[in-house]
Amino acid sequence: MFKRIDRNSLLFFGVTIGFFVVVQVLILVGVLTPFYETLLRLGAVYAIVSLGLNMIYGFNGQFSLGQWGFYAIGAYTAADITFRWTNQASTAGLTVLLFIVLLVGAAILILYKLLGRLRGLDALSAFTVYLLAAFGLAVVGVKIGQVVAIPLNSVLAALPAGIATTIVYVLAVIIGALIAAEVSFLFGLPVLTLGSDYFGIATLGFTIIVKVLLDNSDTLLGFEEMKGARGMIGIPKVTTWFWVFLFLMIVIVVVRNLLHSSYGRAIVSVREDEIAAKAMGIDVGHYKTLTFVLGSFFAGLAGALYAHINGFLHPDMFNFIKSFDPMIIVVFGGLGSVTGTVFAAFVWPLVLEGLLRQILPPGFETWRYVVYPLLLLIMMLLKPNGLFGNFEVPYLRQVLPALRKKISTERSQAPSAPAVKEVNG
Amino acid sequence: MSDFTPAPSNNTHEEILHIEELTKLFGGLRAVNNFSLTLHRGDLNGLIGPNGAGKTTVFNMITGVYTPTNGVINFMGQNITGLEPYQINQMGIARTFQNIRLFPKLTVLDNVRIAYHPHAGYGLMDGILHNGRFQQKETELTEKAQDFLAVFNLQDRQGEIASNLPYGEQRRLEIARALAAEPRLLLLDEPAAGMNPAETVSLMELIHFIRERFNLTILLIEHQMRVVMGICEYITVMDFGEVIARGTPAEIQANPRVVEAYLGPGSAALSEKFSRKKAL
Amino acid sequence: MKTRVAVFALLIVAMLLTACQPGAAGGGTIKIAILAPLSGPVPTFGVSTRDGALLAIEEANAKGGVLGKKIEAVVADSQCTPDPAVNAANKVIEQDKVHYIVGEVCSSASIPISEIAEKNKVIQISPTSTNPTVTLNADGTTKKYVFRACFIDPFQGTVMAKFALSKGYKTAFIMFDQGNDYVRGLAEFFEKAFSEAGGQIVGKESYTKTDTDFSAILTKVAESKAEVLFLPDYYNIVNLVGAQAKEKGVTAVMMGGDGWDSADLDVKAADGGFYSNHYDAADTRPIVQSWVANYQKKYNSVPDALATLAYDATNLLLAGIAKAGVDDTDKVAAAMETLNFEAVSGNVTFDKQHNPIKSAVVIAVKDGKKTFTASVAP
Amino acid sequence: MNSTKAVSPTPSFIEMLVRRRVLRTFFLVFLVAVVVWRIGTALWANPTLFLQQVIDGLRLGFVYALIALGYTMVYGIVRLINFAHGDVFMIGAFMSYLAIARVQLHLWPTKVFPGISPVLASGIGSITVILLSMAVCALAAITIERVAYKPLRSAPRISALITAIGVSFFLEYFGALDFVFTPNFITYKRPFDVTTWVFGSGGVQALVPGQAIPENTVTFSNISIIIVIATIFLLVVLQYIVTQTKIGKAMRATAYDQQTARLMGINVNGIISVTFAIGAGLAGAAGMLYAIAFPQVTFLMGVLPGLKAFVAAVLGGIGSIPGAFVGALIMGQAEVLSAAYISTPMRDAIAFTILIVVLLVRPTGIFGEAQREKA
Repeated sequence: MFKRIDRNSLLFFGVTIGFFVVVQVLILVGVLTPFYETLLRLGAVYAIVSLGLNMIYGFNGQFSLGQWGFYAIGAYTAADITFRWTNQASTAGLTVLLFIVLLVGAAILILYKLLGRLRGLDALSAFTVYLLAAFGLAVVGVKIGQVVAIPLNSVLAALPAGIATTIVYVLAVIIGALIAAEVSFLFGLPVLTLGSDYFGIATLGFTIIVKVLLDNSDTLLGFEEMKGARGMIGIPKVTTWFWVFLFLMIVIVVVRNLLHSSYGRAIVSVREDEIAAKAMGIDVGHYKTLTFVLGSFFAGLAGALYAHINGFLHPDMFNFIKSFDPMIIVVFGGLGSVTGTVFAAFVWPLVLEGLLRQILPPGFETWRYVVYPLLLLIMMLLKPNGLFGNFEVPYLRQVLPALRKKISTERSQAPSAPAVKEVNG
Repeated sequence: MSDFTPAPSNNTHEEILHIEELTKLFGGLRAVNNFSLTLHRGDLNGLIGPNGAGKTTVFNMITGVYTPTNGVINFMGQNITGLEPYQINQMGIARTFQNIRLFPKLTVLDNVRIAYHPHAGYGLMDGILHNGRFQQKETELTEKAQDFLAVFNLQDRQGEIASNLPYGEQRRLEIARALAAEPRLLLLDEPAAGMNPAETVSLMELIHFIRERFNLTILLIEHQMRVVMGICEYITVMDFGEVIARGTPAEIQANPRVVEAYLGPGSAALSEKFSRKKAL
Repeated sequence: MKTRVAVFALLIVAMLLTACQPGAAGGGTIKIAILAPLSGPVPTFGVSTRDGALLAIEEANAKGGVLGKKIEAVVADSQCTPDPAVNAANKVIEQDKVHYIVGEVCSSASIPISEIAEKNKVIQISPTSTNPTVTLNADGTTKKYVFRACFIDPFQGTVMAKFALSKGYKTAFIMFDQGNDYVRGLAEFFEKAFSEAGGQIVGKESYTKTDTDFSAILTKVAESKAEVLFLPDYYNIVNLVGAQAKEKGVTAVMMGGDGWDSADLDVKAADGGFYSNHYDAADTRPIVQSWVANYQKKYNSVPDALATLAYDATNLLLAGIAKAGVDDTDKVAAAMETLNFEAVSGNVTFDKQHNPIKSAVVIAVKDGKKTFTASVAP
Repeated sequence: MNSTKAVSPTPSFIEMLVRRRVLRTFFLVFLVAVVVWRIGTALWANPTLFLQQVIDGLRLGFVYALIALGYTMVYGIVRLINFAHGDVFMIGAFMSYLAIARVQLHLWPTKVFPGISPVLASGIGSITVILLSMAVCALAAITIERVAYKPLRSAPRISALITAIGVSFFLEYFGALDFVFTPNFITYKRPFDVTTWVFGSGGVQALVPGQAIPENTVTFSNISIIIVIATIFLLVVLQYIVTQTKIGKAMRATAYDQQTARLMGINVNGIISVTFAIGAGLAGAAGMLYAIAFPQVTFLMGVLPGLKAFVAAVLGGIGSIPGAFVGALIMGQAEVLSAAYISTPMRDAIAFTILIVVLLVRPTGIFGEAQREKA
């Protein structure tokens, strides 16, 4: 059993790392132009954000359109940190957000344990408690962060510029993802109690609210450097193919491992039948929240990576129309298929931005968005279950354990075969 | 309530389940009214009554799907009223459903392994990292599940998708899944529904078997009188949300109110019933 | 599985085919890319921009091209959104090997394009992006290869504020699209200039570009009794606001910027209003007359500000190339910095930040006609 | 995480807090208090201005109602969020534009009967145009349903949703092509002139163009009146169809249980098509009314009204016709009042916050039937 898994893992990592190396070499040699390289990086980012959605929708069955909102939160959070570092040589953004993340995160975990013991606590009451705690601790986090930033500035300034920026960047990406996760926890707590489509609409509302807030980030929220609807510039362009690939691989492995564990089965059981899951001792609310937070964490991660690709962020990128993109990718690839999601995430920008740009003749540039929905339509009509359905590559496939040789002595004790025998009524 | 003497159970073990004056209102509808019940260890009791009598509502309150409007449910000495269904399950009450509720797209093995989840024995981080602890516990868990399937003669089906199983096997899997969590009390909601006579017989044997094998207390709802009378040691009869009779199968069969409730009452009783219906 | 393999194979083949297209570098033509939002939220702006630029190229080709070479236009759709804009810019630079880009309309697309242009030493001239950061780096230095052909916000806002005061108006109400930096910039500088010169801003309300119902804001405008309603948005919003303002009994004089300039401006809705513009269509200068006539002949409509600026931008670029005398972007950039060119929108020179220095005109909309009322030099 | 074996006793004070849902109440009361305070102060400061805003909000709400009805009907019958509905609305607006500006269909009564009174003529003309838009939209919707949704009826629900998004994109960008509707913002030509009335202490009088509104008065236009009348009329017709006619009964049966409806001899496919057609017809009418009120048509005009109307339908309880109507009126008020008194840039955010809060309190919307999952 373990031998088989090993061979599959070996094959999987061999092929993927080979793919990475080939692409990297092609980039270095110059065969793969920045045009295609950008599309590949975008593909990897879409893969991460869509895998997050696939966790939420494909595996846990929660119809969420809020993924793009968390993507935006991750992007702007991480961008703000690296912006302050590169343009103001200040780590205040980093430390402040770090402490907010840590304090709020700790508070959420502690409160979750405490409130979980209360019998019959309704979601909105719990939400109020969390919200008050989060606000209070965020204020504390700002104060601590500002103090800690001063020594950290000099420490980082002493390091070579490249290394310092990389450290700030990696931390920024992780903090961006964590902030998205924490916001998703607060938002998800009351909203996850809603049924299917209502949940979808509420999350769509979330995406729109985030977009509106970003439009006014410089006036209402007071983040001057985000420049509201003018778009944020000056973000270092440090997300290379290496980084997106690294994070994508981590996400794939985490998703795969999680799904193949008891926790993954609990998550899937919620999708399959909530009531039965409850009756089997699965804390449905807990696993909905867990999956939603994890999916949003991935969205935030993807957003943070994305922010450093073009070095420019604009609220229009986080328009609600775009929030359908990850959903399209997930369904297109095959609901509940990790392979399909990753594949579709790479194909989608390559077709829409790459192929269609190349093959449409001059004068027909406006037809791109006429052809794309048609392709989507034909695809859905031909393969309504997505390109890959439930297919997974061997590494991602759940391996059925071999039957044990030792046959239970009680085996034949269960009356199983319908015995034809008269019984008195 | 005082009409009924306590259950003359053939065993005098500890009390497993004790329900007192349970009431559930849906809007103005009194679905269950002043329902009381006591189960002792090892009991195999039946809950019967015409459609809409409130039997499943009682189950749903015991398992936490509904919160009772009034009344107390004690399970092994602990008050479980108002707990979440998953908490109640983890405390040792398992159930099956009237219309089978498996995890249809998952394998037979996974259906059972999910029931083991609360006792998985490793944390979320172990699950994500697939570390040594995970490997060890997961192997244990899987072997346990396989052994368990073997008990129910389903081990050859472990890779099958649950919804592809024949009906009888689905029922068996559902019971197996419910028992995997090692409950003390099993609630069976019309286990024989939709079964042919042969399957029904086999089911009855299975119920007897699991009670002995797992040292269970069982409460079952059933419409097929053959099953109820065949295996239950003690029966509670409900009609319109209220208990109308209790007793051994023989007593119940002889009880005029039960016969009336089931087999067409006399004209006087009929009119009374209609007036009650209106009032509801 | 078979279909999957087939789809995948097809895709790879298609990619390879397109990727291996011989990029016709050098040769007998000079390629100019036109990046315009042909889809996305504002395709109508993209179409105008594309048409204006294409006309300039066509005219130049009719005169024998530039440096003796024919000019080839490469059009790409940049959707007014950063991601597609980046992809479009990468595509024209990598695949089509262009050295010159005209575009984009929206600042949110022009900024990421400018970053790529700067990195690849490709000259970009944006016809209509007014955000100062298009031509500036984050540290405030000027991007070497990036130019623009339009006014930046301070100029137009100030022009209209002065004009309003000169007409004797003392109170103004500002409406602006909070999501559009062009509109916001104009509104900001109008407010600043107007209040500094003694006027009073009696109200300020924002909306979003997708709004169509302005009744809530217009009720406030009517209530405030402002004399001027400053609405520096594109004509589509002006049409909607104008029509609703009339129904709401708003008597304030509407004023705006070059976004108003369009054949599609509803002259009934905007009646009595004033706007600043780059040129006056009735101007007797031959370049203006031939531009309006040629555009009308080719596209059967009156050119709007976007088309005009795209035309000017392309001509400025071509003049720069001609002046440098060689297809070398370093030299062309240097030549453009010292350019003095007569465009449709007047005589253009570039300042240190690669913004054009040119004068503005104020146009009055009255009784279905747009007439020249004043000219303002910077 | 799952260590619930021991349910520890909690202090009675906290238990009381939990059982009475004190925090929840506190939270909701706080939200409501903020809104009430804001509206109250606005009303106190200038009652006529407030009344004016409410009237404008009603006008918007009534248009949303027509679109929302289509969403709610389609959702009720096939459980599909028909994202293309907003674009059908756009088609309706364009059809009426083409009929009026190109063909001058609205002038046919005066051409055929030269002596007819102008009010009657423009009335009949406008009704003709509106009927045409409704017919075209109904046809478009039936086509869309047959081509894009019907083949997916047995597929996962999400596939149909993605298809709906695809159809929506297609309609928008196909419409934006030069030979279809063009990507331009087109000024809409109204089939009749606008008259604004001023209502104040001096009674009702028509507003002379160019005249400022007198103090303490409320204005409304013939457009608002037409929108309200047309919407109420269509709503009544719809209610009649759904509750009184055979088709309506078949629709309700299909919505309740498709399988059983089929067994009862109902042509389920036909009924679904009819539902799509009726919903689209209403959207077509809404498109024209919307364009008359806000005189501009463009290929993306359906996206936001469509979304808002959908939110309205959800707010009211999707699947319920009165719910859609009430939800739309609330949306109209929420939008206009938050634009007027809270924050214009935040108005969409506020509208959605209201939606989320309402859903948290009533998880299936205001008129939605509480779904109790049967165990």
